[in-house]
Amino acid sequence: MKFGILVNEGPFTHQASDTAYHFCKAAIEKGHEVSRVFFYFDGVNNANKLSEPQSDDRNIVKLWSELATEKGVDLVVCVAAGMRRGIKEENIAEGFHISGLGQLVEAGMGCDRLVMFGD
Amino acid sequence: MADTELEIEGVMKTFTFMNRKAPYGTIYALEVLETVLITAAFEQHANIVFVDDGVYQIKKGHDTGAINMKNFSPTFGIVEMEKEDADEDEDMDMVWRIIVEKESMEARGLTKDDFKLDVEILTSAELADVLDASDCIISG
Amino acid sequence: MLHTVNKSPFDRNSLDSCLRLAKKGSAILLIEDGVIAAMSGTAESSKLEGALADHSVFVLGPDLQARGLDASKLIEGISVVDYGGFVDLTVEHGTVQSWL
Amino acid sequence: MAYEVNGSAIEHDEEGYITDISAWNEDLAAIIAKDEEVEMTDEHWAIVNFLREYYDEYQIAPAVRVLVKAAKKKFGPEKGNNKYLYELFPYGPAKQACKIAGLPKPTGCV
Repeated sequence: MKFGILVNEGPFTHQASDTAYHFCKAAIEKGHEVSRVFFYFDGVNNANKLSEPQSDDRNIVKLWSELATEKGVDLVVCVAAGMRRGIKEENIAEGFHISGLGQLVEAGMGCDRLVMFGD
Repeated sequence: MADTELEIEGVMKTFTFMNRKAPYGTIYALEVLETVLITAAFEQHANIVFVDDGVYQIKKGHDTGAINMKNFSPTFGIVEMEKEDADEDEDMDMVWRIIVEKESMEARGLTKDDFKLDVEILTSAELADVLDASDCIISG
Repeated sequence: MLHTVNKSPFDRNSLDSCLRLAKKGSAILLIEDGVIAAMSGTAESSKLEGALADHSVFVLGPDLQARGLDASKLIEGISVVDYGGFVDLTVEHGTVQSWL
Repeated sequence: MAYEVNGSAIEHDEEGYITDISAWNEDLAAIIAKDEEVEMTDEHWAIVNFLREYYDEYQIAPAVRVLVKAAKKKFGPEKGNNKYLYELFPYGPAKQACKIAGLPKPTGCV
Protein backbone atom coordinates (compact mmCIF):
# COMPACT_ATOMS: atom_id res chain seq x y z
CA MET A 1 0.00 0.00 0.00
CA LYS A 2 1.17 3.55 -0.74
CA PHE A 3 1.20 6.04 2.11
CA GLY A 4 1.29 9.81 2.00
CA ILE A 5 2.26 11.41 5.30
CA LEU A 6 1.54 14.97 6.39
CA VAL A 7 3.64 16.39 9.24
CA ASN A 8 2.22 19.62 10.64
CA GLU A 9 4.40 20.32 13.65
CA GLY A 10 8.06 21.07 14.13
CA PRO A 11 10.37 18.75 15.95
CA PHE A 12 10.81 18.99 19.74
CA THR A 13 7.81 21.14 20.77
CA HIS A 14 5.32 18.44 19.91
CA GLN A 15 5.54 14.68 19.52
CA ALA A 16 3.80 14.70 16.13
CA SER A 17 6.97 14.51 14.11
CA ASP A 18 8.35 11.60 16.20
CA THR A 19 5.10 9.67 15.85
CA ALA A 20 5.09 10.30 12.10
CA TYR A 21 8.68 9.06 11.85
CA HIS A 22 7.93 5.84 13.79
CA PHE A 23 4.84 5.30 11.66
CA CYS A 24 6.88 5.64 8.45
CA LYS A 25 9.53 3.22 9.69
CA ALA A 26 6.91 0.66 10.73
CA ALA A 27 5.10 0.99 7.40
CA ILE A 28 8.33 0.42 5.46
CA GLU A 29 9.23 -2.55 7.66
CA LYS A 30 5.87 -4.07 6.84
CA GLY A 31 6.62 -3.80 3.14
CA HIS A 32 4.48 -0.74 2.40
CA GLU A 33 5.69 2.24 0.41
CA VAL A 34 5.90 5.69 1.98
CA SER A 35 5.58 7.65 -1.24
CA ARG A 36 5.91 11.11 0.22
CA VAL A 37 6.23 12.92 3.53
CA PHE A 38 4.95 16.46 3.20
CA PHE A 39 6.04 19.01 5.80
CA TYR A 40 3.57 21.84 6.31
CA PHE A 41 2.76 24.44 9.00
CA ASP A 42 5.61 24.45 11.58
CA GLY A 43 6.43 20.98 10.25
CA VAL A 44 8.80 22.70 7.83
CA ASN A 45 11.19 23.11 10.77
CA ASN A 46 11.88 19.37 10.58
CA ALA A 47 14.08 20.19 7.59
CA ASN A 48 16.28 22.74 9.36
CA LYS A 49 19.85 21.54 9.08
CA LEU A 50 20.99 24.19 11.57
CA SER A 51 19.12 22.30 14.31
CA GLU A 52 21.58 20.99 16.92
CA PRO A 53 19.85 18.93 19.60
CA GLN A 54 21.96 17.71 22.52
CA SER A 55 23.79 14.49 21.79
CA ASP A 56 21.93 12.40 24.39
CA ASP A 57 18.56 12.94 22.66
CA ARG A 58 17.28 11.91 19.23
CA ASN A 59 18.09 14.14 16.29
CA ILE A 60 14.84 14.21 14.33
CA VAL A 61 16.19 16.19 11.40
CA LYS A 62 18.92 13.60 10.95
CA LEU A 63 16.47 10.70 11.31
CA TRP A 64 14.30 12.10 8.53
CA SER A 65 17.36 12.69 6.35
CA GLU A 66 18.39 9.07 6.81
CA LEU A 67 14.91 7.90 5.86
CA ALA A 68 15.34 9.78 2.58
CA THR A 69 18.88 8.68 1.82
CA GLU A 70 18.54 5.06 2.98
CA LYS A 71 14.94 4.25 2.09
CA GLY A 72 14.37 6.72 -0.75
CA VAL A 73 11.45 8.45 0.95
CA ASP A 74 10.46 11.71 -0.79
CA LEU A 75 10.62 14.49 1.83
CA VAL A 76 8.86 17.64 0.60
CA VAL A 77 8.91 20.96 2.42
CA CYS A 78 6.14 23.42 1.53
CA VAL A 79 7.68 26.47 -0.10
CA ALA A 80 5.12 28.95 1.24
CA ALA A 81 5.10 27.63 4.81
CA GLY A 82 8.90 27.43 4.64
CA MET A 83 9.34 31.00 3.44
CA ARG A 84 7.26 32.32 6.33
CA ARG A 85 9.49 30.47 8.77
CA GLY A 86 12.86 31.01 7.13
CA ILE A 87 13.29 27.46 5.85
CA LYS A 88 14.92 27.81 2.46
CA GLU A 89 17.17 25.94 0.05
CA GLU A 90 20.28 27.11 1.88
CA ASN A 91 19.34 25.63 5.26
CA ILE A 92 17.49 22.42 4.48
CA ALA A 93 19.06 19.12 5.45
CA GLU A 94 20.09 16.38 3.04
CA GLY A 95 17.21 14.44 1.54
CA PHE A 96 14.61 17.20 1.87
CA HIS A 97 13.51 19.32 -1.02
CA ILE A 98 11.30 22.36 -1.30
CA SER A 99 8.23 22.30 -3.48
CA GLY A 100 4.67 23.56 -3.75
CA LEU A 101 1.57 22.75 -1.77
CA GLY A 102 0.30 20.95 -4.84
CA GLN A 103 2.62 18.13 -3.79
CA LEU A 104 0.38 17.55 -0.78
CA VAL A 105 -2.75 17.35 -2.92
CA GLU A 106 -0.90 15.02 -5.28
CA ALA A 107 0.08 12.83 -2.33
CA GLY A 108 -3.59 12.63 -1.37
CA MET A 109 -4.54 11.79 -4.94
CA GLY A 110 -1.77 9.32 -5.65
CA CYS A 111 -1.55 7.40 -2.36
CA ASP A 112 -3.90 4.82 -0.87
CA ARG A 113 -3.83 6.53 2.52
CA LEU A 114 -3.02 10.04 3.68
CA VAL A 115 -2.15 10.09 7.37
CA MET A 116 -1.55 13.38 9.13
CA PHE A 117 0.32 14.12 12.33
CA GLY A 118 -0.01 17.42 14.11
CA ASP A 119 -1.09 19.36 17.15
CA MET B 1 16.29 15.98 -5.67
CA ALA B 2 13.37 16.18 -8.07
CA ASP B 3 9.77 15.62 -7.07
CA THR B 4 8.75 11.99 -7.03
CA GLU B 5 6.16 11.36 -9.69
CA LEU B 6 2.90 10.01 -8.34
CA GLU B 7 0.22 8.56 -10.58
CA ILE B 8 -2.53 11.17 -10.48
CA GLU B 9 -3.75 11.26 -14.07
CA GLY B 10 -7.52 10.98 -14.08
CA VAL B 11 -7.68 10.47 -10.31
CA MET B 12 -10.73 11.97 -8.62
CA LYS B 13 -10.84 11.89 -4.86
CA THR B 14 -12.83 13.54 -2.12
CA PHE B 15 -10.83 15.77 0.18
CA THR B 16 -12.31 16.91 3.46
CA PHE B 17 -10.86 19.89 5.27
CA MET B 18 -11.73 19.82 8.95
CA ASN B 19 -11.37 23.31 10.34
CA ARG B 20 -11.53 23.07 14.12
CA LYS B 21 -9.55 26.09 15.31
CA ALA B 22 -10.56 29.71 15.68
CA PRO B 23 -8.81 32.14 13.33
CA TYR B 24 -5.78 34.29 14.23
CA GLY B 25 -4.91 32.60 17.54
CA THR B 26 -3.01 30.04 15.50
CA ILE B 27 -2.09 29.86 11.83
CA TYR B 28 -4.01 26.63 11.14
CA ALA B 29 -7.06 28.33 9.60
CA LEU B 30 -5.00 30.31 7.09
CA GLU B 31 -2.72 27.50 6.01
CA VAL B 32 -5.59 25.00 5.66
CA LEU B 33 -7.34 27.59 3.48
CA GLU B 34 -4.25 27.76 1.26
CA THR B 35 -4.50 23.99 0.81
CA VAL B 36 -8.18 24.25 -0.08
CA LEU B 37 -7.35 26.73 -2.85
CA ILE B 38 -4.72 24.43 -4.34
CA THR B 39 -7.14 21.51 -4.23
CA ALA B 40 -9.48 23.57 -6.42
CA ALA B 41 -6.75 23.84 -9.03
CA PHE B 42 -6.59 20.03 -9.16
CA GLU B 43 -10.38 19.92 -9.60
CA GLN B 44 -10.94 17.38 -6.83
CA HIS B 45 -14.11 16.97 -4.81
CA ALA B 46 -13.89 18.84 -1.54
CA ASN B 47 -15.82 19.27 1.68
CA ILE B 48 -14.82 22.38 3.55
CA VAL B 49 -16.06 21.68 7.05
CA PHE B 50 -16.22 23.95 10.08
CA VAL B 51 -16.59 22.30 13.47
CA ASP B 52 -15.73 23.25 17.05
CA ASP B 53 -14.08 26.71 17.18
CA GLY B 54 -13.46 26.43 13.42
CA VAL B 55 -16.93 27.93 12.92
CA TYR B 56 -15.47 31.30 13.92
CA GLN B 57 -13.28 31.27 10.79
CA ILE B 58 -16.26 32.23 8.66
CA LYS B 59 -18.00 34.53 11.11
CA LYS B 60 -18.91 37.89 9.62
CA GLY B 61 -17.13 41.05 10.68
CA HIS B 62 -13.48 40.05 11.15
CA ASP B 63 -11.44 43.21 11.72
CA THR B 64 -7.77 42.51 12.34
CA GLY B 65 -6.53 46.09 12.11
CA ALA B 66 -5.69 46.44 15.79
CA ILE B 67 -3.81 43.12 15.99
CA ASN B 68 -1.93 43.99 12.79
CA MET B 69 -2.47 40.56 11.24
CA LYS B 70 -3.70 39.92 7.73
CA ASN B 71 -7.47 39.55 7.59
CA PHE B 72 -8.01 36.48 5.44
CA SER B 73 -11.77 36.55 5.74
CA PRO B 74 -12.15 37.87 2.14
CA THR B 75 -10.09 34.93 0.86
CA PHE B 76 -12.91 32.58 1.84
CA GLY B 77 -14.80 34.24 -1.02
CA ILE B 78 -12.68 32.10 -3.37
CA VAL B 79 -14.03 28.98 -1.69
CA GLU B 80 -17.57 30.15 -2.36
CA MET B 81 -16.65 31.04 -5.94
CA GLU B 82 -15.12 27.61 -6.52
CA LYS B 83 -18.22 25.94 -5.16
CA GLU B 84 -20.43 27.99 -7.49
CA ASP B 85 -18.16 27.12 -10.43
CA ALA B 86 -18.35 23.46 -9.57
CA ASP B 87 -22.13 23.64 -9.29
CA GLU B 88 -22.59 25.51 -12.56
CA ASP B 89 -20.00 23.98 -14.88
CA GLU B 90 -21.50 20.90 -16.39
CA ASP B 91 -18.20 19.89 -17.99
CA MET B 92 -16.60 19.67 -14.60
CA ASP B 93 -17.25 16.66 -12.43
CA MET B 94 -16.36 18.45 -9.23
CA VAL B 95 -18.51 18.67 -6.14
CA TRP B 96 -17.74 21.15 -3.39
CA ARG B 97 -19.63 21.44 -0.14
CA ILE B 98 -19.23 24.07 2.55
CA ILE B 99 -20.49 22.58 5.79
CA VAL B 100 -20.99 23.77 9.36
CA GLU B 101 -21.79 21.25 12.07
CA LYS B 102 -25.07 22.19 13.74
CA GLU B 103 -23.96 21.11 17.22
CA SER B 104 -20.78 23.23 17.09
CA MET B 105 -22.71 26.24 15.81
CA GLU B 106 -25.44 26.01 18.43
CA ALA B 107 -23.01 25.35 21.26
CA ARG B 108 -21.50 28.76 20.48
CA GLY B 109 -24.80 30.59 20.23
CA LEU B 110 -24.38 31.19 16.50
CA THR B 111 -26.87 30.90 13.66
CA LYS B 112 -26.53 30.52 9.88
CA ASP B 113 -26.84 34.32 9.55
CA ASP B 114 -23.59 34.83 11.45
CA PHE B 115 -21.56 33.31 8.61
CA LYS B 116 -20.17 35.18 5.64
CA LEU B 117 -20.49 32.10 3.42
CA ASP B 118 -23.64 30.34 2.36
CA VAL B 119 -23.15 27.08 4.26
CA GLU B 120 -24.94 23.78 4.64
CA ILE B 121 -25.79 23.05 8.25
CA LEU B 122 -25.46 19.34 9.01
CA THR B 123 -26.04 17.47 12.24
CA SER B 124 -23.12 15.48 13.61
CA ALA B 125 -24.73 12.26 12.40
CA GLU B 126 -25.01 13.66 8.87
CA LEU B 127 -21.48 15.01 9.00
CA ALA B 128 -20.20 11.62 10.19
CA ASP B 129 -21.45 10.18 6.89
CA VAL B 130 -19.63 12.90 4.93
CA LEU B 131 -16.38 12.12 6.74
CA ASP B 132 -16.85 8.44 6.23
CA ALA B 133 -17.23 8.95 2.47
CA SER B 134 -14.01 11.00 2.20
CA ASP B 135 -10.71 9.72 0.82
CA CYS B 136 -8.36 12.21 2.46
CA ILE B 137 -8.98 14.30 5.54
CA ILE B 138 -6.81 17.28 6.36
CA SER B 139 -7.47 18.91 9.72
CA GLY B 140 -6.30 22.09 11.23
CA MET C 1 -12.57 4.60 8.92
CA LEU C 2 -9.92 5.16 11.58
CA HIS C 3 -9.92 8.09 13.99
CA THR C 4 -6.78 8.99 15.89
CA VAL C 5 -6.91 11.20 18.99
CA ASN C 6 -3.70 12.70 20.34
CA LYS C 7 -5.00 15.00 23.10
CA SER C 8 -5.74 14.22 26.71
CA PRO C 9 -9.46 14.49 27.51
CA PHE C 10 -8.40 16.65 30.47
CA ASP C 11 -6.81 19.15 28.09
CA ARG C 12 -8.94 19.55 24.97
CA ASN C 13 -12.23 18.54 23.39
CA SER C 14 -10.65 16.36 20.67
CA LEU C 15 -12.01 13.10 22.10
CA ASP C 16 -15.49 14.61 22.51
CA SER C 17 -15.52 15.79 18.89
CA CYS C 18 -14.21 12.43 17.73
CA LEU C 19 -16.94 10.54 19.58
CA ARG C 20 -19.59 12.93 18.27
CA LEU C 21 -18.50 12.54 14.63
CA ALA C 22 -17.24 8.96 14.41
CA LYS C 23 -19.67 6.64 12.72
CA LYS C 24 -20.73 3.48 14.49
CA GLY C 25 -18.32 0.70 13.61
CA SER C 26 -15.31 2.96 12.99
CA ALA C 27 -12.10 2.40 14.94
CA ILE C 28 -10.46 4.82 17.36
CA LEU C 29 -6.75 4.84 18.14
CA LEU C 30 -5.40 6.88 21.05
CA ILE C 31 -1.85 8.17 20.56
CA GLU C 32 0.52 10.64 22.23
CA ASP C 33 -1.30 12.43 25.11
CA GLY C 34 -4.52 10.87 23.85
CA VAL C 35 -3.57 7.63 25.64
CA ILE C 36 -4.61 9.21 28.93
CA ALA C 37 -8.23 8.67 27.90
CA ALA C 38 -7.68 4.91 27.89
CA MET C 39 -7.09 4.65 31.64
CA SER C 40 -9.80 3.30 33.91
CA GLY C 41 -10.77 5.01 37.14
CA THR C 42 -10.34 8.61 35.98
CA ALA C 43 -12.93 11.37 35.89
CA GLU C 44 -12.94 11.02 32.08
CA SER C 45 -13.04 7.20 31.81
CA SER C 46 -16.79 7.01 31.25
CA LYS C 47 -16.46 8.63 27.81
CA LEU C 48 -14.62 5.71 26.27
CA GLU C 49 -16.39 3.11 28.38
CA GLY C 50 -19.59 4.30 26.72
CA ALA C 51 -18.00 4.35 23.26
CA LEU C 52 -16.83 0.76 23.31
CA ALA C 53 -20.27 -0.50 22.34
CA ASP C 54 -20.04 1.33 18.99
CA HIS C 55 -16.31 1.40 18.28
CA SER C 56 -13.24 -0.75 18.50
CA VAL C 57 -10.76 1.26 20.57
CA PHE C 58 -6.97 0.92 20.48
CA VAL C 59 -4.14 2.59 22.33
CA LEU C 60 -0.52 3.03 21.24
CA GLY C 61 1.64 1.01 23.67
CA PRO C 62 4.87 3.01 23.31
CA ASP C 63 3.00 6.18 24.38
CA LEU C 64 1.52 4.44 27.44
CA GLN C 65 4.92 3.15 28.51
CA ALA C 66 6.60 6.49 27.98
CA ARG C 67 4.13 8.10 30.37
CA GLY C 68 4.39 5.40 33.01
CA LEU C 69 0.80 4.34 32.43
CA ASP C 70 0.04 0.79 33.45
CA ALA C 71 -1.44 -1.33 30.65
CA SER C 72 -3.15 -3.49 33.27
CA LYS C 73 -5.26 -0.49 34.29
CA LEU C 74 -6.71 0.20 30.87
CA ILE C 75 -10.46 0.38 30.43
CA GLU C 76 -11.62 -3.13 29.67
CA GLY C 77 -12.03 -3.75 25.96
CA ILE C 78 -9.27 -1.41 24.78
CA SER C 79 -6.45 -3.14 22.89
CA VAL C 80 -2.80 -2.13 22.88
CA VAL C 81 -0.97 -1.85 19.54
CA ASP C 82 2.58 -0.87 18.55
CA TYR C 83 3.56 1.31 15.57
CA GLY C 84 3.21 -1.69 13.27
CA GLY C 85 -0.30 -2.19 14.64
CA PHE C 86 -1.02 1.49 13.93
CA VAL C 87 -0.02 0.91 10.30
CA ASP C 88 -2.25 -2.20 10.12
CA LEU C 89 -5.21 -0.21 11.45
CA THR C 90 -4.84 2.40 8.70
CA VAL C 91 -4.68 -0.38 6.11
CA GLU C 92 -7.76 -2.15 7.47
CA HIS C 93 -9.96 0.84 8.16
CA GLY C 94 -9.43 3.15 5.17
CA THR C 95 -9.59 6.91 5.55
CA VAL C 96 -7.84 8.34 8.60
CA GLN C 97 -9.10 11.36 10.51
CA SER C 98 -6.65 12.85 13.00
CA TRP C 99 -8.35 14.63 15.88
CA LEU C 100 -5.74 17.08 17.05
CA MET D 1 16.10 49.57 -3.54
CA ALA D 2 13.45 51.60 -5.27
CA TYR D 3 11.79 52.31 -8.60
CA GLU D 4 11.88 55.93 -9.80
CA VAL D 5 8.38 56.88 -10.92
CA ASN D 6 7.59 60.43 -11.99
CA GLY D 7 10.20 61.75 -9.60
CA SER D 8 9.21 59.73 -6.56
CA ALA D 9 10.85 56.58 -5.23
CA ILE D 10 8.80 53.43 -4.67
CA GLU D 11 10.61 50.80 -2.63
CA HIS D 12 10.90 47.19 -3.68
CA ASP D 13 12.41 44.00 -2.28
CA GLU D 14 15.37 42.02 -3.61
CA GLU D 15 13.28 40.42 -6.30
CA GLY D 16 11.56 43.60 -7.43
CA TYR D 17 8.19 43.25 -5.69
CA ILE D 18 7.06 46.59 -4.29
CA THR D 19 6.85 46.65 -0.52
CA ASP D 20 3.85 48.95 -0.18
CA ILE D 21 1.17 47.59 -2.46
CA SER D 22 -0.90 50.77 -2.20
CA ALA D 23 1.89 52.69 -3.95
CA TRP D 24 1.13 51.05 -7.30
CA ASN D 25 0.10 52.95 -10.41
CA GLU D 26 0.15 52.23 -14.12
CA ASP D 27 3.33 54.23 -14.72
CA LEU D 28 5.06 52.10 -12.11
CA ALA D 29 3.74 48.95 -13.78
CA ALA D 30 5.25 50.07 -17.07
CA ILE D 31 8.62 50.61 -15.37
CA ILE D 32 8.57 47.20 -13.68
CA ALA D 33 7.56 45.60 -16.97
CA LYS D 34 10.52 47.25 -18.68
CA ASP D 35 12.87 45.83 -16.04
CA GLU D 36 11.33 42.44 -16.68
CA GLU D 37 11.72 42.90 -20.44
CA VAL D 38 8.00 42.50 -20.93
CA GLU D 39 6.45 44.70 -23.58
CA MET D 40 3.02 45.56 -22.24
CA THR D 41 0.17 45.02 -24.71
CA ASP D 42 -3.57 45.13 -24.07
CA GLU D 43 -3.41 41.40 -23.37
CA HIS D 44 -0.79 41.99 -20.67
CA TRP D 45 -2.83 44.76 -19.13
CA ALA D 46 -5.91 42.56 -19.11
CA ILE D 47 -4.07 39.99 -16.98
CA VAL D 48 -2.50 42.63 -14.73
CA ASN D 49 -5.83 44.34 -14.14
CA PHE D 50 -7.49 41.01 -13.57
CA LEU D 51 -4.88 40.16 -10.91
CA ARG D 52 -5.46 43.47 -9.16
CA GLU D 53 -9.22 42.97 -9.11
CA TYR D 54 -8.73 39.45 -7.82
CA TYR D 55 -6.46 40.69 -5.06
CA ASP D 56 -8.85 43.52 -4.15
CA GLU D 57 -11.65 41.07 -3.69
CA TYR D 58 -9.89 38.11 -2.08
CA GLN D 59 -6.76 39.62 -0.50
CA ILE D 60 -4.50 36.98 -1.99
CA ALA D 61 -2.39 36.68 -5.11
CA PRO D 62 -3.38 33.54 -7.00
CA ALA D 63 -0.96 30.67 -7.49
CA VAL D 64 -0.32 29.89 -11.14
CA ARG D 65 -2.79 27.00 -11.36
CA VAL D 66 -5.44 29.20 -9.81
CA LEU D 67 -4.61 32.04 -12.19
CA VAL D 68 -4.89 29.78 -15.22
CA LYS D 69 -8.26 28.50 -14.06
CA ALA D 70 -9.56 31.97 -13.25
CA ALA D 71 -8.28 33.34 -16.57
CA LYS D 72 -10.03 30.52 -18.38
CA LYS D 73 -13.26 31.47 -16.70
CA LYS D 74 -12.86 35.16 -17.46
CA PHE D 75 -11.24 35.17 -20.91
CA GLY D 76 -12.16 31.75 -22.30
CA PRO D 77 -10.03 28.66 -23.01
CA GLU D 78 -7.87 30.24 -25.76
CA LYS D 79 -6.42 32.66 -23.20
CA GLY D 80 -6.98 30.69 -20.03
CA ASN D 81 -4.17 28.25 -20.54
CA ASN D 82 -0.58 27.90 -19.44
CA LYS D 83 0.93 28.36 -22.88
CA TYR D 84 -0.81 31.66 -23.55
CA LEU D 85 0.05 33.04 -20.12
CA TYR D 86 3.68 31.95 -20.40
CA GLU D 87 3.94 33.64 -23.78
CA LEU D 88 2.83 36.88 -22.16
CA PHE D 89 4.95 36.43 -19.03
CA PRO D 90 7.87 34.12 -19.87
CA TYR D 91 9.27 34.09 -16.33
CA GLY D 92 6.10 32.66 -14.85
CA PRO D 93 2.67 34.20 -15.26
CA ALA D 94 1.86 34.33 -11.57
CA LYS D 95 5.22 35.66 -10.36
CA GLN D 96 5.98 38.09 -13.15
CA ALA D 97 2.45 39.36 -13.64
CA CYS D 98 2.00 39.83 -9.88
CA LYS D 99 5.21 41.82 -9.74
CA ILE D 100 4.01 44.11 -12.49
CA ALA D 101 0.59 44.33 -10.84
CA GLY D 102 2.27 45.44 -7.61
CA LEU D 103 0.99 42.46 -5.63
CA PRO D 104 2.91 40.37 -3.10
CA LYS D 105 4.93 37.52 -4.51
CA PRO D 106 2.64 34.50 -4.89
CA THR D 107 3.54 31.73 -2.51
CA GLY D 108 4.94 29.65 -5.34
CA CYS D 109 2.67 26.73 -4.64
CA VAL D 110 2.25 24.99 -7.98
